[in-house]
Amino acid sequence: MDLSPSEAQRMLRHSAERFIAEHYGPAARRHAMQDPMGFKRENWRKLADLGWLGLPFPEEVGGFGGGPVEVAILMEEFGRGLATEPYLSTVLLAGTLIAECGTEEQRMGLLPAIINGERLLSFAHYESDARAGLSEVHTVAHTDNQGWMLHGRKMAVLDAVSADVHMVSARLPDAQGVGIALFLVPKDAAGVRLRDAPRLGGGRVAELTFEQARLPPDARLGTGGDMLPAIEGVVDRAVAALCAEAAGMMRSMFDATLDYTKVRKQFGRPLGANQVIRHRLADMYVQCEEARAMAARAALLVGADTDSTQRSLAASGAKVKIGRCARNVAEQAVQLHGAMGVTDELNLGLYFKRVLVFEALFGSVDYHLQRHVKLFGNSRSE
Amino acid sequence: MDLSPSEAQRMLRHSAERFIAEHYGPAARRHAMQDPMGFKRENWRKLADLGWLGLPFPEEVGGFGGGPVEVAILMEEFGRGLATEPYLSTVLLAGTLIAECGTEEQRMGLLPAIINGERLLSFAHYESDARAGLSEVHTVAHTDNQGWMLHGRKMAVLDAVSADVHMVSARLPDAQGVGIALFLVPKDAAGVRLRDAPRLGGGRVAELTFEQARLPPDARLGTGGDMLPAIEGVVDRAVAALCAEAAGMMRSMFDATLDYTKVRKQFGRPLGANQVIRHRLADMYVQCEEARAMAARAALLVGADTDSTQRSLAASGAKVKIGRCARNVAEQAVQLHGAMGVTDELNLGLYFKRVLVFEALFGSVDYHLQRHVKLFGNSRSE
Amino acid sequence: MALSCTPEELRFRDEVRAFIAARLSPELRRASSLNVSFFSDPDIVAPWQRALHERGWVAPGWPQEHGGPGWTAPQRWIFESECAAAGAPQLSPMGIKMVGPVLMRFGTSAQKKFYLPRILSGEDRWCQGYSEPGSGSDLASLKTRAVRRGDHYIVNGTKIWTTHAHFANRMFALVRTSDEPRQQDGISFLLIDMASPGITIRPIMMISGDHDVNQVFFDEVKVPVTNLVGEEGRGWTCGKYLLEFERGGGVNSPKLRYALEKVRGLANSDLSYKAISHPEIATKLSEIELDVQTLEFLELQVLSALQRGENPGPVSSVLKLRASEIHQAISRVGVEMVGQNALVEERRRPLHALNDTPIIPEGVLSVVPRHLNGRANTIFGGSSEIQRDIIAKQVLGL
Amino acid sequence: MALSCTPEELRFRDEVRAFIAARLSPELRRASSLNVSFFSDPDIVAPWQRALHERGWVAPGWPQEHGGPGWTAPQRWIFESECAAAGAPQLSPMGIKMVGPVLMRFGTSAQKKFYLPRILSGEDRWCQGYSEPGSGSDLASLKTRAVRRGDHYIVNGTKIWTTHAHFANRMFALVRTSDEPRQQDGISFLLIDMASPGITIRPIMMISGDHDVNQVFFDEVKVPVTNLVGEEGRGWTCGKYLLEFERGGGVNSPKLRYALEKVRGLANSDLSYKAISHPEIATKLSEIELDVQTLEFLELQVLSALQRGENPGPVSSVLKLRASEIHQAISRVGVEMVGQNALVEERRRPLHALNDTPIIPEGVLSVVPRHLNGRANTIFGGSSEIQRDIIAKQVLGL
Repeated sequence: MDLSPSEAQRMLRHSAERFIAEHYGPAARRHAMQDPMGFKRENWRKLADLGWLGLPFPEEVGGFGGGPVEVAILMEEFGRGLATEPYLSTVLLAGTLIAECGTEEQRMGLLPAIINGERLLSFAHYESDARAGLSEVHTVAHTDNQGWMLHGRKMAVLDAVSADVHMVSARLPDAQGVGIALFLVPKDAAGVRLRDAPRLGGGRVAELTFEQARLPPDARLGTGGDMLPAIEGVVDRAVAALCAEAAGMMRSMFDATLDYTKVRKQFGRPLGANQVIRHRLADMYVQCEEARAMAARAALLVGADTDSTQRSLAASGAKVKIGRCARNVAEQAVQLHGAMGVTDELNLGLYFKRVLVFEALFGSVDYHLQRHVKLFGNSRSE
Repeated sequence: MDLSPSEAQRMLRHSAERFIAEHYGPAARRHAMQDPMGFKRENWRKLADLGWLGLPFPEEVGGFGGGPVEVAILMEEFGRGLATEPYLSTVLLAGTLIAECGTEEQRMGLLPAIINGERLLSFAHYESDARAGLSEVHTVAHTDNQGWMLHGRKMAVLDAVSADVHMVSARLPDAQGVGIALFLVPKDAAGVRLRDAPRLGGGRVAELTFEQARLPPDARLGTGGDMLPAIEGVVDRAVAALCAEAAGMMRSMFDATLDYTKVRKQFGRPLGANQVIRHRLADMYVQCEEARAMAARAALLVGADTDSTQRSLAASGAKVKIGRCARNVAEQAVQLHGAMGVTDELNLGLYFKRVLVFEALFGSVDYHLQRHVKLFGNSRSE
Repeated sequence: MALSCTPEELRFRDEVRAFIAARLSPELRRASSLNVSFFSDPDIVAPWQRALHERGWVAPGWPQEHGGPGWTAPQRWIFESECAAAGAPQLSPMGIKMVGPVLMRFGTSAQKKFYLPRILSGEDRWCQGYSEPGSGSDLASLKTRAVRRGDHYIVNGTKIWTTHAHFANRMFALVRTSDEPRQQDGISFLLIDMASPGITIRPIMMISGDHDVNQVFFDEVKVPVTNLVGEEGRGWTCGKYLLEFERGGGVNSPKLRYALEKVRGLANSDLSYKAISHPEIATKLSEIELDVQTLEFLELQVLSALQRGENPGPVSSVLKLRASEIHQAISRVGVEMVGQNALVEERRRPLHALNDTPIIPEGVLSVVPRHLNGRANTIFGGSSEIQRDIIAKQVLGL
Repeated sequence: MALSCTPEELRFRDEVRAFIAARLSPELRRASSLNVSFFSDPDIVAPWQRALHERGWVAPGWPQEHGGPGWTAPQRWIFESECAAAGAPQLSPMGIKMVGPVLMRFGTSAQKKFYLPRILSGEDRWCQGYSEPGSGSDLASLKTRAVRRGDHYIVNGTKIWTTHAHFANRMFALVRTSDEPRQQDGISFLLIDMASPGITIRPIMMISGDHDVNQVFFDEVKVPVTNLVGEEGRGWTCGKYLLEFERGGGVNSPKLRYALEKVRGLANSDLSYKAISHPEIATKLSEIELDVQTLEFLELQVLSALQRGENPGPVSSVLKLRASEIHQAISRVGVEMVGQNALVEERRRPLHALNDTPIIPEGVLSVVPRHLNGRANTIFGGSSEIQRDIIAKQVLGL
């Protein structure tokens, strides 16, 4: 039992802090938001140069061999800086699924290109409400002699506009009992339609439609079998990573608010001289500390060698606890900034929106609370 | 549309205020709590003299012909004074059921005696968790040539120790489709066992056991038919009355706390000079006003000539809203009194306990919230 | 005490309903329901105000001598409720509920005669010049200065958070005409023509991307002395009167009920994947329903007191505090219901005039921007912190 | 970073478990689980303290030279967790965690030699004389006076909220020995024999009916000068040191987890009619579970920092604030679960020694009194308001 970070972990945090401070100032951020891809490609190359695109991948494919704890360190700093790069989509979702489930050919073909920053991927899975869970897939894939035909519609696909390849989940209606399969779909495959829009607070989001989209025989990820358990594992770890990102965003909002209340004067004295505001800041501070602790805990547990129930409990638990804390810190940060807080002139509004994004991704606080209730009950009756 | 009280309603409030001020000082209250009956019989006689024991009964039996609005006025003042008289049991529950469902003989035999203060009744209905609803009755009544035999166990019977007659709900296993019947059980009937205990914050509560208790043929209330709808109606109105009582308790706690924060000094100035405390008192004030409004609204609607859904929605809605407000006002009142707040030396602790009693009676906030959800959905899909 | 309508009240309600059915077009309803700003766009408001003006129903709270309809308090309530329930655009309060009552109370007869009819007709569109950078909650510290020169005041300074300054042709403003030991004593109440030379307007974008508020700069702006309302140096009195009228004069719950019904409609529709079927959503909607019912009842109590000629007491801060919190709760549950559709940020305006199909359904488009803008509910018009200060001081004597 | 135990830690845990299994009798567990006071009754504590004393495990935080076991921070955590999970009585902190560390830091070698072993053995039972009527949160304004007369101080005044004064044979007290411009400068730290003539104790009943705290009166009480700890007039330093030690020195989450498991057991039993089957109860328990997990992790982070010789920073107020709130949330959901059984008020004590059958089951008896007493969690030991003041000042620099 020792929760102090290792020397390598301290160094990673230090570099991430420095990188964010250098590349994610307010001006650079606004600039990145204007980019039709939602981020600046040169930043992505820098992430590759720093080795971070390979952070969670095994060393045999050129990765760094890090785990969720290292990912959390990076994500927390991404959150502080409101980075909009498709790290989640390319590395943590699609990339990790390739690393875990891909054939040797797929791993060797794609992972090095991901790690060196050449290839971007999206993860196209949801088709309706996240409350329905991860098994709710109606997109179908038919096979014939020439390969695969994909038919269906995916919503809320993050970073699809910049992706070279979409990883798409689908059902195989003819085969029995294989559940959900994953397909690697080149962006320019026939029958693929992309409708792109700005994402709340930065980045892009899209709807992807597949109308009898034609795919080669080797487009299917892996060598068969149901991908749902792998998807659930990757999404649990993605949730833990988003929790760390949210903890970083909270800290930035808190710091900005604390500074503001020390500087801004009303009735001849700083806002922070009001006891109501001091106490509210104290509560926000407590929630920031709580969020950081819960994110660290989730990172430790989703990476630990435990059963999937413990992993999912850790992820859902963190999403609930941090979701509540982030919501309150975001709302209070806006409130304490007064009228300035509801304008587009500060970065605060972007953080507020990103907290909404955090809540919406992979299921709301209430969804994860229900999931926690169910899993916790199961874990004890076993 | 006019929410101003009538002249008669103003006068009733005025007399109730005066009565409470005269008879429910702290010393009198402690004295009443020592009484093995949980209240002072002479107070009950005074309530009779003032005509209040007949308040909701029709004039034909000697009552005042008042409705839930008048009852709410009285109950609010009872709440302010933390009265422990069995008004709820005798008048609002058992008495009202007799008035509504009794035979002519039962009405004429019992209501005048209730109104003049001679007879006290308890209402023995619940057998388990209030969440199970009002239809959860397992006590059975068998009939033969000599009358009735009652068998079962009732919990949480308010004021049973002082009751001359218990009104007891039971099922008739042999008859088809009559649902729940009510019986008038004299306190000294054979086979009736009473286990009495102090009630939280004043008054008494008991467990009643019936072991083949023998009752005369005319012990059954009314002339047959399922009593459940009548019980539900009476309980909805009792809930509205308790809501008014809770609003009165809240106001007393608030007033005591406001006074305390003005007088009590810390760090050389009154507690109430702290902005955090001033704002908290502002919120408590708002909640007191909200509770009063919701109690008045419930009183108007449970007495209105609407369908049972609207009546139940009003009662459950008030229980939820006032339950939340009362809980917060009670907790903050204790908190703002500091160490004194958790001692038995103030009346505050009694109010705090009575708020717990309010919450526990006839189902918790969560129970009524679920009930509201269900009824509200039904009321709109109709 | 009675919560139900009298037969006359029911007849009046039917009259209002018939008027709305006849004059509120489906296009106007749709546009209004897609409005996400605090106030509606003038091009939505104008046709509705014309219809109301023809009927004499623009200003329910005004006395009949100035063009009000002469309604009872319950009638005003019924009118507001029916308009809100039908999704009618909200008229700008700045003429009708703010400067209008000030002019009636403090204006010269020439001012009343000139301005009041133009408020009713919609010919004048007003904005409010109160807040300044550094003088938000602490309004009395304002610095915009008006110096008397002959028959004019020369105004220099800046106002901020000026809603609809870019649509308005007139502003009522608090300006400093002298320096007194008590800051409030040097303030005057001026009416300013927005076409005057020397006025520039800087838009301030809201976090949703909406343009509602502005900063207004005054550079040697000439204002005729006849545009002074009340005495010089007594403008604080006018300003306070207006704030009281603003807070206590209106009712909030009809609008809240409309917002709640909209979000409940969403919960029952496929747009939210029938979110109502999830207990956490259903219970939240019930809790908000109860909060709205409570506010409705409190507001009706105020109306009953007013109708009986009684003073409802300092309740306006209570109503503002709760209304703003409930408003936020409604918009928040809306965001929860639309799930991942909340990821899409649509910044183009107005939403009713988009000429392509966004990737999320129209019924969902307004949910996130309304939530974002709604954060200002507890900030603008006296923040929740200020309201609690007022309750503690004025009601509780703390 | 690792959340799991090392093999040595697992071995230690098994050792602790074996000890508890051997020495903590079922009667003691039952009595302890029916305890509703802040501290356990001495007659429950004494046998358990004797068992721990034989093993040298009374004071996990003390250095070995004074009789501590010399454990690592994780070992202390494991020990606390296992004791709490087994429902062992809690030893009084007033000797072990409060006056003990003060004596180690500021006491003379005679004082250490005399008092410290008697704390470990349980021979001395201490109470704390800090608060006075009118000097609660504002401790420095205390008025109890000690005047030097020869080899003695003569003490006059009164202390209040003195937990277990009626069981204690000794008190450590802050008293005023002089009047200085800065109130703190005239305060001294005295050890007082509770058998001294002139001491009277007035019980103060808690709202649950429990007798935990008292008011203590001093009427010309003679205290030998040798009972002064540290220098005269420097008692504030000792007092502050003790408060810091009190807040930062302990871990709260093992006790909270025990309380949560108990209430979860209730939720799964017929005593609450299987309240866990109701979604509102199940979700509340999950939310509290997450709060406890968070606090556990924060406390483990502090232990890790201490273990590495780092200063964990001013985190004790955060831990106290959250622990007290979580404690109240646990006891509150317990009351909700027992429903109408909460109507019964059982004021007889101790609950484990009732000699008749109450009308509600034994498993429910302690629920309401524990909730009532638990309201003091956010008041005693520095109220939540004081903790937030401390965080704002010491952590945030406000």
